[in-house]
Amino acid sequence: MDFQLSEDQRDLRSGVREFCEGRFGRDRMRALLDTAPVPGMVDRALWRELADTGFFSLRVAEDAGGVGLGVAEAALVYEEAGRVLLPGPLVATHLAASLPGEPGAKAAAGDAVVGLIEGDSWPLLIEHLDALDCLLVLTDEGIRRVDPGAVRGVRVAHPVDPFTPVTSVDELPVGELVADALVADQWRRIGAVLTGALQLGIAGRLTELATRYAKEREQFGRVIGGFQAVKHLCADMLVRTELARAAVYAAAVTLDDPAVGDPEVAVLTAKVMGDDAATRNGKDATQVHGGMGFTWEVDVHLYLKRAWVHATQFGGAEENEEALAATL
Amino acid sequence: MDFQLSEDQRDLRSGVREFCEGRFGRDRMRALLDTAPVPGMVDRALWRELADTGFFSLRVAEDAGGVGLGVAEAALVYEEAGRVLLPGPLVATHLAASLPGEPGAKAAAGDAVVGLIEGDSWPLLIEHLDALDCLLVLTDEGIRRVDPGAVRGVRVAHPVDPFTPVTSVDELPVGELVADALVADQWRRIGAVLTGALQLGIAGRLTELATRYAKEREQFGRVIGGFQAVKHLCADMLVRTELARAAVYAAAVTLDDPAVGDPEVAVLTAKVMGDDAATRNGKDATQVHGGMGFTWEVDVHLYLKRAWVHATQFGGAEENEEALAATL
Amino acid sequence: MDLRYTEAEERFRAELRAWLDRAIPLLPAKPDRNDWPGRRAYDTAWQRLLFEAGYAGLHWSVEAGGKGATPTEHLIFLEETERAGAPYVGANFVGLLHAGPTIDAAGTDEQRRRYLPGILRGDDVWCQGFSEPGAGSDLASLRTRAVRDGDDYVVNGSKIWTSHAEVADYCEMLVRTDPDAPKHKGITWLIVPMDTPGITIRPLETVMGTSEFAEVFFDDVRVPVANRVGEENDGWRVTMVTLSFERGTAFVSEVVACQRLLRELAALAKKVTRRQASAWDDLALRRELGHLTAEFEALWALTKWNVSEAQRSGVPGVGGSVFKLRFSETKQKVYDLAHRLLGRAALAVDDVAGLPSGSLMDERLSSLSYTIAAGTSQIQRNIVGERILGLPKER
Amino acid sequence: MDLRYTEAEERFRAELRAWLDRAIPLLPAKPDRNDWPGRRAYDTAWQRLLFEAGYAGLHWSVEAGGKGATPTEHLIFLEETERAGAPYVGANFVGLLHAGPTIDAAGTDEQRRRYLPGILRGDDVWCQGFSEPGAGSDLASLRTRAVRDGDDYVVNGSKIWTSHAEVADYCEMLVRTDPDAPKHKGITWLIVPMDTPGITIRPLETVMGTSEFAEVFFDDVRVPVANRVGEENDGWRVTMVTLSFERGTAFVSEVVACQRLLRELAALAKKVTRRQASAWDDLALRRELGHLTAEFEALWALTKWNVSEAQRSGVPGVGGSVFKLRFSETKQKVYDLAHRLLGRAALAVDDVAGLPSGSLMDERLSSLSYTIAAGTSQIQRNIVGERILGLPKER
Repeated sequence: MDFQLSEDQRDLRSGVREFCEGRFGRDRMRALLDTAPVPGMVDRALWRELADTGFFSLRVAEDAGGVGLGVAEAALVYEEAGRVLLPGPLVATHLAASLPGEPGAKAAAGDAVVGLIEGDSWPLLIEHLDALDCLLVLTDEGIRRVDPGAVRGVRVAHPVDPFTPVTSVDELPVGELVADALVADQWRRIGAVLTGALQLGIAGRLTELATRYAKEREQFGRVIGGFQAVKHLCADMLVRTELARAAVYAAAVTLDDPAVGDPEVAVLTAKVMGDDAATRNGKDATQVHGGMGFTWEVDVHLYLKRAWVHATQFGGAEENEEALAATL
Repeated sequence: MDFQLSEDQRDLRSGVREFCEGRFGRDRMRALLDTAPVPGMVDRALWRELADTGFFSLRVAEDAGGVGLGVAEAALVYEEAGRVLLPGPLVATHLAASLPGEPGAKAAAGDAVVGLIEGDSWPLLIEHLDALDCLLVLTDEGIRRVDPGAVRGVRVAHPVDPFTPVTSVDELPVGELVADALVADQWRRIGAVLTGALQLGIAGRLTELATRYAKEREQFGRVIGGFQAVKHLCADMLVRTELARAAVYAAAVTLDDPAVGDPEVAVLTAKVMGDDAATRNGKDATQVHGGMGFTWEVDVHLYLKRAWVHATQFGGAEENEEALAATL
Repeated sequence: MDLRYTEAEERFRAELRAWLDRAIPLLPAKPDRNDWPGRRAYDTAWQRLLFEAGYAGLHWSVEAGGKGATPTEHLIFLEETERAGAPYVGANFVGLLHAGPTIDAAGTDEQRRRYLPGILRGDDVWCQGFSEPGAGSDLASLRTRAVRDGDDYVVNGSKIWTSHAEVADYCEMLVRTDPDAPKHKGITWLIVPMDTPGITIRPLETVMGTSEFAEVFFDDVRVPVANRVGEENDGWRVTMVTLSFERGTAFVSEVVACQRLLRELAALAKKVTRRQASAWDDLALRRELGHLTAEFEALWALTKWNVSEAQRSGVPGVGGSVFKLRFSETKQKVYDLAHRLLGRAALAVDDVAGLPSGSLMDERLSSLSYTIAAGTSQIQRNIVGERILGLPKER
Repeated sequence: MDLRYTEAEERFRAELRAWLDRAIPLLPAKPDRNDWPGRRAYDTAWQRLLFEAGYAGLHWSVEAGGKGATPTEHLIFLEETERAGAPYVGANFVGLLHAGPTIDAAGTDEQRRRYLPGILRGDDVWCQGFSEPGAGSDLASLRTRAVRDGDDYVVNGSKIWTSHAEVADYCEMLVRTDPDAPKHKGITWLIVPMDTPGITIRPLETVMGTSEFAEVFFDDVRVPVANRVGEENDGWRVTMVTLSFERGTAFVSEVVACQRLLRELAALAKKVTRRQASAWDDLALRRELGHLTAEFEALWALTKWNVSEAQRSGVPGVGGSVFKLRFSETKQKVYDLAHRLLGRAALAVDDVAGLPSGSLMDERLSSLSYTIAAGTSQIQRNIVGERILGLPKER
């Protein structure tokens, strides 16, 4: 057993971090938000750059043109995406890249932006619909492919996360079946872990933002991070992040090698702990920032709002906890 | 509206406090526990003193030999009883004093120690059975009177609260009906409020104990109450106590004058907030005391254990919260 | 302990209700949230109605033009206006609750004559210039300077979290007049007309995307010495007097509103289906709603306790921080529950699928500020620990 | 990242399991909890069995007589012994986990020869004299004095929270040898034979009514200078070296035990009827159990993370406080849930009505100490905030 990053994994992580910070630094993130919003909030140029870096083809076999890595490596990559708040249906497109034929190939190459939705969710809200080339629907019998252009709905004027536009839909076209129920279940698991990885990245970044502010901001003649009330908020944020990290990485490794644990328990745990860390850290980071945390110009709220969005994807806390209890 | 203690009520409170601290100070409390335990943990001499002070006859009409006061005054008295950890079935005997005829008169006079139990509770555990002269059972049809001597059960060797011995009983004798369902419901309400008052007294005393220790104990060259982590625990204890106080007093006043509110909501609130304040303060007071809080010689654990016992009487938090939701 | 209202109080309530029944239907449509002139007009029109009906400055002294009502009458007023759906105090907040009482308590006769009637009639809107970017929790460390120059003070610096700055006539302001004195000793309280040259207002966008607040910059702004309230360098004490004017009624409307919200959430839970079952079948959710019901019932009782204490003693007790601490954290829990109840609808700050996600998510975002604004929960715990329990101050 | 055990690790586990299958049934009956000589005999007999089977001092260096096992092997050992229901380290704790490693790291050859074999064989029991009534969280403020007198130190003072004091052969002890030096600089580490004249032991009763701990009083106790480990006044550093010996395995048994407990509580919930329904029908309870399942699954993953880190680097990471903080608070939540599940049965620390209230309520009481013992949660948060996040130290 050696549950630490391998040298390759460390290199992968630092490469992706460099890429993310370089290509989607704070200025570009803010510009996309404030000055140059694009349809469905998916920047096509950036999307292709992500594809070139292997975001979507990471787990596609090398002989099929992919990178040939596992869920563990994907989790490391998606953690970095969470850290810089990369927008768009990243997990859905990553999953779609494993589809056979053209749909998979286009997703892998960044030529298609792919959305994903649980068919029986209510209310039916589809993220990034205006940017989608393809919409996949998870159902009991498998995965159905729907033409996003045929989906009728009402675009929500004020999405809670400004980077995640949503469209309210009454009913979905039936679409055609492109994968069976086994694949759908596998997607649900990988999707939950990668979304947990996004939450991990958010949780970690929020810890950094709060800690940095606590070291800079002075009140009563000293930096506020010297007061236990603030210091302990930051400490709790770090603890949540490290727990989520262990849970997400363990689940990813377990999906790659199911013999090392119970994949179901591991996946549910990764999502529960990731959601918990990201959303609570968002609350605490806001509190550490005081009044500034309530302003649009400080990034904390953007992370918190994204965390709220991810918390509804691939199973919310309540249903995941119930599913975990059922394993006892 | 004047929701503050009247002069008479302030006098009553200070009189009862003086009595309690004089007759059941820490030494006598510890002696009863460690050196001179008595059957069922009810000290008969003390019981009669309590009766003489009006603990049981407080709400009995003056022309029936009682003090003729209301639930509001009873709540003030029981808060003081909670502060000094007075043991025994205080609430049950107080309720029994309102029964007509000899049973009521004996309870009021302190000649009878009366127990009370919800007939359908499970597991069936009776407090102080060895000390009881009379056991009353709350049922759907009313209140039944049972001969404690006829109750067969197993005395629990290690009750969680050393002042509250319990006997595990499989089945109760049927007994005779002594009051109807309306009276039973009124007893449940008054019992909940007076038990809430005991919890309020416990919560307040725990706040004092923790605050006092925080002012005395030094670590790292200063008293620990100067550290925010400790100071804020104490502050939360005070806040819980004051919320519980408002809730318990308001419920008591509402039972005396049902026109001023919704008695059901007020009573459930008093018990929920009292239980919450006493049990959480017990936990926090233990934490403030550090290692000493884990020792038998510091009183904190005795208060916490009593709070745990009261939290199971006249409705636990979960059922009371469900009942409150049903009022929405 | 008596929770029964006196006959006079009941009469006051009955008359108020009767008036509200007549007045509310006459209100114009609510202005859009970002229409500041519209909001000013709406709020001051309501104040004018109150003035004409004899309810303006209910809790102000008679000498100041108010009604000298008791704290209990003030509580009844706030409770009934909230239940009736009357407008909030809104743009009149600073004038009625802060600036007016301060001028009454510490101003000159001339200042009282000049400023108080406009507040009561709804003619003048005030804003507050206390907090600064560098002085939040530590308000007394404020650095906006005022230097005496003849009959004027010359003010330089900036203020933050100023509501209604764009539409205000006056600003009540704390400035530093003696930078060498201990921080609480060199502060002065000034009245600054908002049309004075040198004032710049920059809206401050919140996490909700709204501009509830502004930053206000002062660049060589000349303020007559006659606009000083109280003595020079005595502004901290002047401010503290006003803060103690609150008499336990600060959160009356909000507690009443939260109690209504809990009923609405219960109704919503009965309507919403989650995973093939009514959300109301979820015992955990019901218990949580039940617990919150207890919390607000207790907070309502505590409100009456604090109001009665203020009524007896004439000054409020130390209960303000106790109340604020618990109330703000509990109100956050309500919106956290609402958020979870909405499920995926929480992705929208607009109503979707017949669910009230618009208002609930907007308030959910707003709720992040409850434990921060007007003294963070951390500061409140310090106050409770130090001022009530007597624990040593932070070093 | 690899969670798969190597072939060597799997072989180690298989051999251990086979041995445990044979050894466990041979164990005598567990002694009564207050029978200290019986407990010593039971615990040391188990240590002797381990010694004979080659498992004693698994994580000790080979030079010290141990097996030089990797942290992963140590994890496997702790996991398997817990699953098999083997005795805890008990009376051997201080010797195996603290005193032994300290002597190995900082002692003389003579000290190693003299003291280490007895620990490994289960011949000698050690206790710990670190904490004092006035020095808890602030351990370095300890005041028990040792004054040099010829070839002896003369020790005066008292220690608290000493487990197994009544039956220990030796005490590892921190004493102050230079009262004028800064507090961390005047401390010395001593080996004190417990039969030295002048030592008095007073049991310290806990909230559970048990005597897990004792106070130990030292009255002119003469300790040979030869019993000093490390240099005079260098005892703080000596102790810190030992504390870093833990390699991420400190809570392995407890995490495994908590995971089993959750399954037991689920089984209990399926059995218990509350208000006409199975407790298992209570969605709130199920969700809480589910959340705790996630917590312990994550804590188990974090254990493997920390162990792997220690295995790679040879020293443990800073994760100890992170783990301890979350683990102790989460384990408290488990017993809080158990307490609620028991309902009125929680009035008994004995089994009633077929419910396991005896052990659950005993642990419930014990759980109060989790967030206090071995560094309060408040101190752990300071450590995480200061040492990991780099926030400024308390002034």
